[in-house]
Amino acid sequence: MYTKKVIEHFRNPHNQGKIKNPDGIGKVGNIVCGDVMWLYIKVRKKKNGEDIISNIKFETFGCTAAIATSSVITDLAKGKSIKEALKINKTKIVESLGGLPPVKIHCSVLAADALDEAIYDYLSKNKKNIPEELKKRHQKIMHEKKTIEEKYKDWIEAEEEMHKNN
Amino acid sequence: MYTKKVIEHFRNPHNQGKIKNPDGIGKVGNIVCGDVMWLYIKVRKKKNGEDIISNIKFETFGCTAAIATSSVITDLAKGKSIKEALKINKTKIVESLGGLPPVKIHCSVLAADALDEAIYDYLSKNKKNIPEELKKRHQKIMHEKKTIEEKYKDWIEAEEEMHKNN
Amino acid sequence: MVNKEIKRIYLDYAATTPVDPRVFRAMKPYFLNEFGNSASLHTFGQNAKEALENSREIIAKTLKATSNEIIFNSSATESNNLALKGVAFANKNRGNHIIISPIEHNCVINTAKWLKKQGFEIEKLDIDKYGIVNLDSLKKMIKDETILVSVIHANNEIGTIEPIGEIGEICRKRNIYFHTDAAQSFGKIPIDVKKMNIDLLTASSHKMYGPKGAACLFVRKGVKIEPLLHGGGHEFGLRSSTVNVPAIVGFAKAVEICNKEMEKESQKLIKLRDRLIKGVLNKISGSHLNGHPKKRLPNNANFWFEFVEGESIVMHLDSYGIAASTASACSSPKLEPSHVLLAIGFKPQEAHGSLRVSLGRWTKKEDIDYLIETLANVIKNLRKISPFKKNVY
Amino acid sequence: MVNKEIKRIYLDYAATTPVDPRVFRAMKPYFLNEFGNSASLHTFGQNAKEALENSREIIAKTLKATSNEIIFNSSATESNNLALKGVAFANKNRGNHIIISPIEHNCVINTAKWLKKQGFEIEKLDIDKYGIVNLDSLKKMIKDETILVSVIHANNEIGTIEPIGEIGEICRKRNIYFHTDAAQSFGKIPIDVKKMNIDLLTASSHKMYGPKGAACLFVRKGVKIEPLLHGGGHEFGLRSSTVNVPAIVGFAKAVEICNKEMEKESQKLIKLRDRLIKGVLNKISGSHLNGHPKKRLPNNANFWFEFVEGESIVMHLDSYGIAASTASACSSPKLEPSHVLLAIGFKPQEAHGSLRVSLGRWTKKEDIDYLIETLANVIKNLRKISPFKKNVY
Ligand SMILES: Cc1ncc(COP(=O)(O)O)c(C=O)c1O
Ligand SMILES: Cc1ncc(COP(=O)(O)O)c(C=O)c1O
Ligand code: FES
Ligand code: FES
Repeated sequence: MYTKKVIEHFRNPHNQGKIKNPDGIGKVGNIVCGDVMWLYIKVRKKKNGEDIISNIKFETFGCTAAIATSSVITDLAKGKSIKEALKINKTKIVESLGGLPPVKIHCSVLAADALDEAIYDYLSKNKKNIPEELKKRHQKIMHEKKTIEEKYKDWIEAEEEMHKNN
Repeated sequence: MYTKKVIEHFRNPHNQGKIKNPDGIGKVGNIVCGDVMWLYIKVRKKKNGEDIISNIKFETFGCTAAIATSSVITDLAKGKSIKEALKINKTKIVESLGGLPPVKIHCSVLAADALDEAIYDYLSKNKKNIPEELKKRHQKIMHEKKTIEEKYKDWIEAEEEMHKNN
Repeated sequence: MVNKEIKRIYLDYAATTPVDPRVFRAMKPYFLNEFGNSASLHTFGQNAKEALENSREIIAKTLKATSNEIIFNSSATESNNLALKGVAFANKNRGNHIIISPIEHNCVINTAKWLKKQGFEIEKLDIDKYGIVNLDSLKKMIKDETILVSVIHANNEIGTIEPIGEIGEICRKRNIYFHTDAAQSFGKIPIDVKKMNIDLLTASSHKMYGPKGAACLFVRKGVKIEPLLHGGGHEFGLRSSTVNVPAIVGFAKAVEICNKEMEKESQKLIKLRDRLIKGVLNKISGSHLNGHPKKRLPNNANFWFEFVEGESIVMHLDSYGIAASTASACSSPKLEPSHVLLAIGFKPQEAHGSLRVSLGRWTKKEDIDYLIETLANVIKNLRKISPFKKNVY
Repeated sequence: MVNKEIKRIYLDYAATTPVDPRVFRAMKPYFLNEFGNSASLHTFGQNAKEALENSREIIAKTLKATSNEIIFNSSATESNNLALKGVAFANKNRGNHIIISPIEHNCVINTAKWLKKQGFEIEKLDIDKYGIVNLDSLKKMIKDETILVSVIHANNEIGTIEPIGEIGEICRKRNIYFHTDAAQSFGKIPIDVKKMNIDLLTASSHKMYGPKGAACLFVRKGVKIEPLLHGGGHEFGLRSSTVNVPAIVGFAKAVEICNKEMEKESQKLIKLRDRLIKGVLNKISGSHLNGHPKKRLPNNANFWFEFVEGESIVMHLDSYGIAASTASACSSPKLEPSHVLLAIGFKPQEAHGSLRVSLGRWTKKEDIDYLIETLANVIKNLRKISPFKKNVY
């Protein structure tokens, strides 16, 4: 079912965890099966003025594929400029994992969405120019997110509560 | 499927063949599957005036059960008085064979019919009194026989032709 | 995928079982020497036929049925399809109302759905939080048009055992056919179709150490039913196809073994099962038992773990050599949470973290202890990655 | 029944075959070690899944199909039921007319009869005295409402091979689905679903040295078809039931062997078959060959003998250790003569005396010679008891 690469990432995921005071967070949920992925990024400006993703971490509640795609997208995005990072899509993710079962493609979409959202969060917080396409994607994702948030309301509330108390 | 007894009779049937100048012949056919059974009897009067079946032979075109029931009915009838012989029915035949598969019960009916017909033939040829019940059975059998004769017309004609020429 | 050297521990006996070596030995001659078609007249055929009828007798006796009430076929799915469709179509003139439980196996649920499309009315019984059918709801639901009630004997996911004797009695009194899917229970707990007033019963070979490819449907004499497969008229005209004698011989041998060993085996399994349940609930916070605490299959334990997803649990366990299963949405082909867990009142996210452990003939205490320990680690690690309140633990 | 000491000679390979020992060896691990449910996530399951998909690939390649066009199930009967019912119900909107040959296997004939009851129109093609379908009758019969044509590839009784390439071409041109039942031909003569324009094809394991309990239906991509068994959605949603992996592995192994050995084997069989036919026709007066003299399966010989009944022939042969079969009325469960023999113009009494001898992988020249000799005696003895003109011989 899963490739060796998927299993490797799943067993030893890269960049798992939280970033304190992140520059951007992407919180997305999968309306298909109900998994949840949170992506944290730190952004640093390079000498040439480019925004670089200097650190990235994930927290995922989901299947093998969801965890593996989370792990691999952090690898793919780390050190990339925002512009480059926005080019990471499901195809790239699936390729980097040596393939995914058809039924699991949506998990890779989720990872791509999470990265988009984290970048959107960073850009909007910092009042930066947001590419048209990203805006569109954001709207679509926000729409889907509502369904998921409804589903995990209790858990998310408890979590947010805890975050505050920390 | 078949009992040992059935197989024994089938492999080494008793009293197979024809009787020249028989006192009675029963020629019956099975409308169900299309087999044909001919039974020949010789009748001898005993000292006490009883009619005794002194010899009996069969010719059968049919399945294992048909051949085995033919064989066993000759055993059952041989040496019996006409009156006793008329009591031989399918139940007795089936019992003597240690049972028959349900689908093959009709083969034992055929054997019983053949004996009835042979006796009927003997009685009517000799202008003897025919029991009411035998008359009824004869009528029923004649009715069924037609269907069969139609089926094997060519063969029966050829056979009768040959009998004549012998 | 997994390191070849690792010891593999099978704890998914509810999905399928290995063939017992004694069963394999019983089957072998029917592949190679006595391979005849049981419909053939010759000795090869008659020997196969004899083996077939002996097998039928063994299974009939076990169920307290008579031989010509046992219809062999290829799978429990086929038995259930035959039971529902066969009875529905043959009894159309009597009515179109069919009652099932909401925790039937997919093959009953989906057959019922299909029948609905053909104009039948399907109604589902009420159940409690353990999955036990509410008998009052059954009594109320039965109406003049009701032709069939189908309730699973023991549920394949949560292991809950239904009061089928009571259900049978209610149905018999109202003169309605009662079918039970005993794929999970046959061979594990006693069944008596007479005492339990069962009219149709599904039993499966590969859930009880027999081979795949054999199952049967008990059809009480006199029950009106149509065949599903048309053809040569095998199995009393109710299931055409050259009869799979080797598999059926294996099925019967498996039944024989279960008859002999069931009592001892179930005592052993209940002990192990309870050790597992206690161990997990004690060692792993945020863990819960699904299904009835007492009225459950001797070999079934079903849990849910907060804040983690079942497929990942199963995949991690597998990397430690342990085979178990989950009913999480992610693991289902349609990415939907288990209808069984939803029916007993689970929220989708709760169903997401389910794990089924099913024990069997070769399960040892060490296996259970290894599982508990491994599972505790796996859950801990998955919670570390989970965005939800992992810090609680 | 038979003396245990007697050597038993199997000449009924068309009814079923023994499992080739190489096939048995290939299956064995999947009973005992790699017994997992192919739907399970863990290693046991994935190993079974891998074996399943490899098997699918082998069979697909052999037919010149692609893997996802092969639906595994339990029997040729099931494949044929699925093909006819599945296509009929899924294409109701396009029409209700189905064309079959009059010499289909009972499972096609009886499925068609059942469909007729459900409102479909069934029409039967013309055939000649050898059983070969008249292509003109096909062309004329096709109309706007026609949704399916089903013609057997090689007949199971008389062995005649149909021009399915031509039939396929005609159907493809008219845009009508074409199904062929290749239960007797697959593994014995080459099949190419692409070249032959076949849309659906039935193949069976236990007719080609594989185990009973496995078969497949090739369904060309894009063909609209409904499942017969509803449930967990196995086999691309077209055949629910835990997949019978051991049997399927055996099926695929059997196919592999046939692929390798078919050419040599069929040459051998044709020689033996022709030796048998010549021997019987020469030695036994009043004997006739049924089916086409040339266009016939390499392993099939079918005779009729005047004035004797087939079941008795078979039973006598059996007492000499020879296993063969007949299509006489007496041997059929319903005591009716074979519809195949009637369709090629036999009178019922002619059908009464039929004998099918089907050779196989382990048939030797000595067996054939022994059969001819024994048969001559058996026929002689039966004619002695027959009331018909026995004295002619
Ligand atoms: C041509 C043909 N089709 C279908 C079948 C049915 O096969 P099964 O009885 O294995 O389902 C057979 C075998 O009897 C056959 O010869
Ligand atoms: C209760 C129950 N019914 C039916 C089935 C279907 O069995 P199979 O897949 O062997 O047809 C299963 C097994 O999956 C089951 O557990
Ligand atoms: S997280 Fe649900 S399928 Fe991947
Ligand atoms: S003679 Fe036809 S069945 Fe016995």
